[in-house]
Amino acid sequence: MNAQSEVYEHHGTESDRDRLQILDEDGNVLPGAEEPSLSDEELLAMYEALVLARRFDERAISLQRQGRIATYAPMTGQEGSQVATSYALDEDDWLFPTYRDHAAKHVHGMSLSSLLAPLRGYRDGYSIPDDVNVMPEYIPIATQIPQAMGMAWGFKLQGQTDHAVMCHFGDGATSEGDFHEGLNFAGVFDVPVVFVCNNNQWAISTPRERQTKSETLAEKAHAYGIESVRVDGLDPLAVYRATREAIRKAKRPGPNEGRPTLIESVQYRFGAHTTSDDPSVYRDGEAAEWYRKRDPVDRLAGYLDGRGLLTDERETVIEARVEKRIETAIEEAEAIEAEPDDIFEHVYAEMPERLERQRERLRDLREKYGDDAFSEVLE
Amino acid sequence: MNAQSEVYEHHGTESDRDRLQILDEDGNVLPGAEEPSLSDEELLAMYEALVLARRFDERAISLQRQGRIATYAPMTGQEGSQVATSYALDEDDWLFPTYRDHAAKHVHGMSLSSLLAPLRGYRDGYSIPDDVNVMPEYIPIATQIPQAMGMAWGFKLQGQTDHAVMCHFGDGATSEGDFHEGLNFAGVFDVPVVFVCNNNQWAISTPRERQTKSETLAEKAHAYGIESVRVDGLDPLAVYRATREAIRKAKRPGPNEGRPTLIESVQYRFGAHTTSDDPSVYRDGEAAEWYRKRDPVDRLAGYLDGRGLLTDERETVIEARVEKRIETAIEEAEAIEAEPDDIFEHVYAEMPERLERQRERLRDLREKYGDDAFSEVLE
Amino acid sequence: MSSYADTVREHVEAAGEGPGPDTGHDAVRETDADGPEALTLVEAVCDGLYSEMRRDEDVVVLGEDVGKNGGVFRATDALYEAFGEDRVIDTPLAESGIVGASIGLALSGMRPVAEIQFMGFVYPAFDQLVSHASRMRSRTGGRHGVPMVVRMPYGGGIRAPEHHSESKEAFFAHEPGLKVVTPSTPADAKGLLTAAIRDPDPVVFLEPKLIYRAFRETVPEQPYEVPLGEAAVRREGTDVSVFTWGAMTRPTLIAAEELAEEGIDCEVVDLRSLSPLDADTIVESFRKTGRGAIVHEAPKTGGLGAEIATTIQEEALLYQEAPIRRITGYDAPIPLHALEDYYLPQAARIHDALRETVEF
Amino acid sequence: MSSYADTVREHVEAAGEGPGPDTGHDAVRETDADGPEALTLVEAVCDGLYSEMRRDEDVVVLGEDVGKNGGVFRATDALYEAFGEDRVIDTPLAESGIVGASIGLALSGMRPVAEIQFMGFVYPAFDQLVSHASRMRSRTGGRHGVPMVVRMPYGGGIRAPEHHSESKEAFFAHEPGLKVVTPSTPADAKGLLTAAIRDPDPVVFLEPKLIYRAFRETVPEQPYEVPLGEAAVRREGTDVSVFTWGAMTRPTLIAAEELAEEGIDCEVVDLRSLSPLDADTIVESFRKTGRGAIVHEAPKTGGLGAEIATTIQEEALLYQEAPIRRITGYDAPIPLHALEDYYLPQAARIHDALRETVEF
Ligand SMILES: Cc1ncc(C[n+]2csc(CCOP(=O)(O)OP(=O)(O)O)c2C)c(N)n1
Ligand SMILES: Cc1ncc(C[n+]2csc(CCOP(=O)(O)OP(=O)(O)O)c2C)c(N)n1
Ligand SMILES: [Mg+2]
Ligand SMILES: [Mg+2]
Repeated sequence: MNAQSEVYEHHGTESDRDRLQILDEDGNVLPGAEEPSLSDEELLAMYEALVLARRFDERAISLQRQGRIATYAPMTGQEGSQVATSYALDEDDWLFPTYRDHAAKHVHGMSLSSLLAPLRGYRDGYSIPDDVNVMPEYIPIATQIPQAMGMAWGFKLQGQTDHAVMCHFGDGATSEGDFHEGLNFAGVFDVPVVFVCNNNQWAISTPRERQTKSETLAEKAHAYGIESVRVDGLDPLAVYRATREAIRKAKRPGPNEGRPTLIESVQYRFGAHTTSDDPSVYRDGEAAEWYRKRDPVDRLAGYLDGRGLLTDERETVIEARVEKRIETAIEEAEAIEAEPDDIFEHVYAEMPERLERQRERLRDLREKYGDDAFSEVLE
Repeated sequence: MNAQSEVYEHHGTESDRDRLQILDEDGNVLPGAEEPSLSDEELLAMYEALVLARRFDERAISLQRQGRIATYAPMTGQEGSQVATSYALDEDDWLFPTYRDHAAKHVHGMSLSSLLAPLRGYRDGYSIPDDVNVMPEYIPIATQIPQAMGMAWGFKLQGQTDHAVMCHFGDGATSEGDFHEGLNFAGVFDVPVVFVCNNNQWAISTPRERQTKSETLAEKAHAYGIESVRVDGLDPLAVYRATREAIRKAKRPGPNEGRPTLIESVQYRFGAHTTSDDPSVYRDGEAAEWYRKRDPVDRLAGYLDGRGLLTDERETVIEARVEKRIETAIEEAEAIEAEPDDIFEHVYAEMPERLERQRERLRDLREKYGDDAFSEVLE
Repeated sequence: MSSYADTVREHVEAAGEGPGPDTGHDAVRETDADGPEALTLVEAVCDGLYSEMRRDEDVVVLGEDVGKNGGVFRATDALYEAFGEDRVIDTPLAESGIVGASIGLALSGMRPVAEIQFMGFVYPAFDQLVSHASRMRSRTGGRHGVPMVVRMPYGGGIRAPEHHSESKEAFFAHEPGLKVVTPSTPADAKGLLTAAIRDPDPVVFLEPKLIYRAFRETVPEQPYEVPLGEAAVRREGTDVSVFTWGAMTRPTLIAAEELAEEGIDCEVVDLRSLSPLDADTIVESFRKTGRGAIVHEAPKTGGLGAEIATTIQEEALLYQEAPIRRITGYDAPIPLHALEDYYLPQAARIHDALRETVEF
Repeated sequence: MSSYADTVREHVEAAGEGPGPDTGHDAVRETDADGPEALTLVEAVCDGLYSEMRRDEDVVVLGEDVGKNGGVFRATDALYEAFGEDRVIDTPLAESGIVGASIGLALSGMRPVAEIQFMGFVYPAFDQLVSHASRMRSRTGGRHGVPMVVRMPYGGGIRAPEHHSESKEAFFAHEPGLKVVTPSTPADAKGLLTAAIRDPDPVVFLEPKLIYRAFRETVPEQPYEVPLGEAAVRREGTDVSVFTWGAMTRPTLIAAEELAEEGIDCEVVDLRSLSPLDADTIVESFRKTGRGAIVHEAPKTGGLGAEIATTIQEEALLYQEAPIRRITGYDAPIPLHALEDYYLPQAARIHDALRETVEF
């Protein structure tokens, strides 16, 4: 199988396949398409979140190049879907993100600096504030799926109808057993969960076609007796509509409706898998072209422009505000200091004696040899 | 969810759903149905294998009651499908059975006594003869699926077009991650494997409806871009036809055909899950009724009778021969003797020193204390 | 010799008032209205589940065949009838799903008790256990604990089919963030299970199925905790300390009695908690006797016996008068049942090794 | 001190003639036509794969991103170009599928070398490894071995994200039927990998990614085996024996040099094979020095350090002059990277513990 040629073909076919779309590639509302009911303020806020996401991504990549953060997974091209899905959540809903869902996390309440903290090696960014319903990012692929399902199931069993759970994962994740087991449970127990498959066409170097022979990822839902929808993931309005509907159904299903939904949000990974990855080794840039013409930021801008909402002045204000927020976040993240005792904290609710003694030992060693002795493990 | 009421309903719906059938409940060929091309001898041999399976099952259950074998998983009601699927194999094809596929193993070459050996606690029954292409039975559910797929893939990669691989598993197995990963690989790499899902409607006490919300198990194949067929698993001729076709396709796929197939063989577990199980705790007998009326042994008998092949005399000969073979098999199995050194054999191709010393130690202890000292671990 | 019943009584007293006598659980325990009654280990597990489910409605039981069927060993017998299908839940056949779902249930505020039908079938869920349940608290900086219990029958000796007799407790004990316990008596079964369910952290609860029905013992009807992390000295002695757990406790005690007749006085310590280990009790016992042995079913290499022996030599080398012997399963898969008695430690083997240790 | 290069040379000689010089592998190693050349550890892995694939066409490589991309660490760099998509196979993202398929490939007569992208992601495949690959030979009474290698980078120190720095070799070493090896030098990487691929049994091949590119060493171009099951004495000494493996070998050797200046003479044994353990070399070294320590990255409790210490006290208690110390990861998940240097053993910690051991 030749990955490149297939991908090359595949934006052609992708574009033809049935998927929910509201905006055309320039941001005009497609004939017959119905816009979601969002106020001007909401639309502008969503746009600002998109701009923030794009700038954050650019900045994070450059921070990584400077050695100020570790390996980073960019989201350019995918931020439209991230922002829109999180906008569609109610505050009480829970979000299970992956390592790539920076914007989704931020929109649902995580501070920008907390996104950077783990990239600087601190778990502060995983220590979600009490009033934010966002789980730490999941790195082992697909493992969040049964957990998100389980949390949603728990809310249902407890009669807490005010919580739905949204679970993100990639196209690659659909090949893992945990995807299968999680979706199957969701169907059997009819739980209020929304699965969002961010199909960016690549799992590192593995193209979507090599992940599975099924035509779409959405249709996999059928095997679990749950509903699915395929949406243009570069169209923030379409994503918002699809997600909002799934969230509604999860919490207040109609007569013959099931609670869970699988959303396949069809996107493209514009850039590298992570800052350690070099996509030129395994793909050429052609497929990206098609998608780049449908850039979610530009498209929403076009839409707002068409509605007369996006003046130059407003753009300038947004850019400045975004710049400032990112700057502050970096400062905050860079101010975090290492606390070696943290290694031993929270392993258990109560620290076992053996661990206490290990902590003592490390304290003694630091006293005796100084922190410099720990500054670098030899390569 | 009320398991009983659902199962009660479900033979009604089951019967309506589309599944390949050749014989009606009395063994008459259905109008328009095409019989597979099997000679009289082949049909009679198949029938004898069915009778053997039925008697073996009865006998094994009684041996277990007498404490002569350990826990046994009966196959009554399912032997029609087992015998027919194995009949459809070519000798060079490989079989991956479960703990319930006694008849399938036997028809593909395993001696009857080797079926009993593991039940008496000896791995002799797992030590498949060199000229028999049957893997030892798989107990951890669904784990054989990626392995069978991998073996088939290996044959394809090596250009060995004379081997297909048949992999058995139950309805319960479709919920495991390994089912998903194995079928997905089969689709992506287009390997010569035939998956046979023996849907006997129960996974111990769990009814098929609680396993998954998909309407049929066959349709799960869609998620992997592979073909599937649903067949009346109590109709040996229909099963034979479906399997034979899948085996053909695996080894010699036509222009637009994929190699792998998922066969859902719709059956019913007439008896207990195993001899340790008491189904009356979790199901009533009503659903079984519908299926018992379609008993595969009676049905094939009816068919042969209709073709004038089954005289009383022949029935008597068959019964006597079957009886004798089972008797001999029991004698053989009961003649196997314990060889404690076996514990240490074949852990590795070459025995590590540490293991050699452990073997010495056990020999010493046996010498010192006699085998009686090992006769029973205390309860 | 410290009376076992005494220990239990202490714990019951320490626990204070339970939720009062219960009349609705006749199917689980045929209650003698006046007080406690003798249960087998598996009945005590069921009783423990029952009393915690009654006390705390966040406790749910889930797994394969745990509902209507009451579990393949009847460990959840009659719970379905008592608490209904929303609290005693038959799941699809998928262990990673079961444990992953349990993590999610715990995150939502419940206290799931998952059953894995046999230890040999826990591996599909290994990732969820060791990569997630174990570290949810530390990765979230303390916000999210995962108060869940994963119960599973383990060990050999019941003439079970392949993959049904595994004893791989060491896998779990090597994972920081998990607790691992196993009872050797009915009363401990209930008390440890109660403590496990109430514990804020994930607990792997191993049930020695060989002794599921081996003997009965008085098990208080009131809920009570046997604290996690505390070993029990089952027999006091002065010549050699034997450390064991689960089903191996009984043959060890038998060997100890045999040796007593030869004038060798064994101390038998039932660890109960395999993680965290009760190093204090272990080392204290060893300091007294200066000789030690470990009995476990698991393969020798990399088994917990190694951890115990190493801890002892770290803490009490100067007391050590003989090598610490390991009487364990061999470094081979546990064989099909015709040979399992040769594989598992039993009294003769234990006896022999202990004598050697004392005579060293 | 036995020269490491000598050892390699011996093995090469013992292996006899290889398949002759190769000219087509320039992308994997820019061959100096006249002889061997210096490779990093990860290049040596790639070279080992290359030379075995060339020698034996049954060898196939499969995993996530091993093909076109050449592996996320480039361990399979250029193999796709050299051998084509049927022998260097990009799989779907599914570890149980990868290992389960590999078992099947081995059963069909091939010699699969599967890559798991990081050790932290092997757990979905744990069942296929410990319940199947490990026991296929014994359950089939010897008919079916599973000659396969499962490679995976392991260990910390490279500032990787969560779940990318695990060191859980003890899980695999506790499973009878599996072999577990890890190299600490480029030449060993190629030789052990070659032996692993040729071995008739399944081998878990752990690659210490911290030293993937840490240094170069002459690696013969001819295929050669470093036999499984044999430890290497990296530094001879008389005062204390230190047992270690993988990336921890280097800080241990550094600590040993530092201690030499204080007049303490350390023997450093690189185990290379973690299962089966080379108990003879371990015990022999210990008998000579009477003092010992183990250095590993994995959490202390239940780590392989315990097995080594216990084996020593079983075989050589009478030589033991001090407790055997374990310098290891703590009983906590390895932290995110800002703190990992505090978690992993490094020279100062090793130094400190060894001095204590000698002064005991
Ligand atoms: C279980 C597991 N296996 C392998 C990896 C290594 N890995 C990290 S990201 C990735 C690709 C994921 O692809 P996809 O699910 O499509 O998500 P994307 O990165 O494209 O957003 C892989 C293989 C992992 N993190 N977890
Ligand atoms: C991984 C795993 N989990 C649990 C079990 C215990 N178990 C044995 S048979 C069985 C039910 C299997 O049902 P199904 O797949 O429908 O096959 P059937 O027994 O009906 O033929 C279960 C749960 C097992 N053997 N393996
Ligand atoms: Mg992707
Ligand atoms: Mg079934």
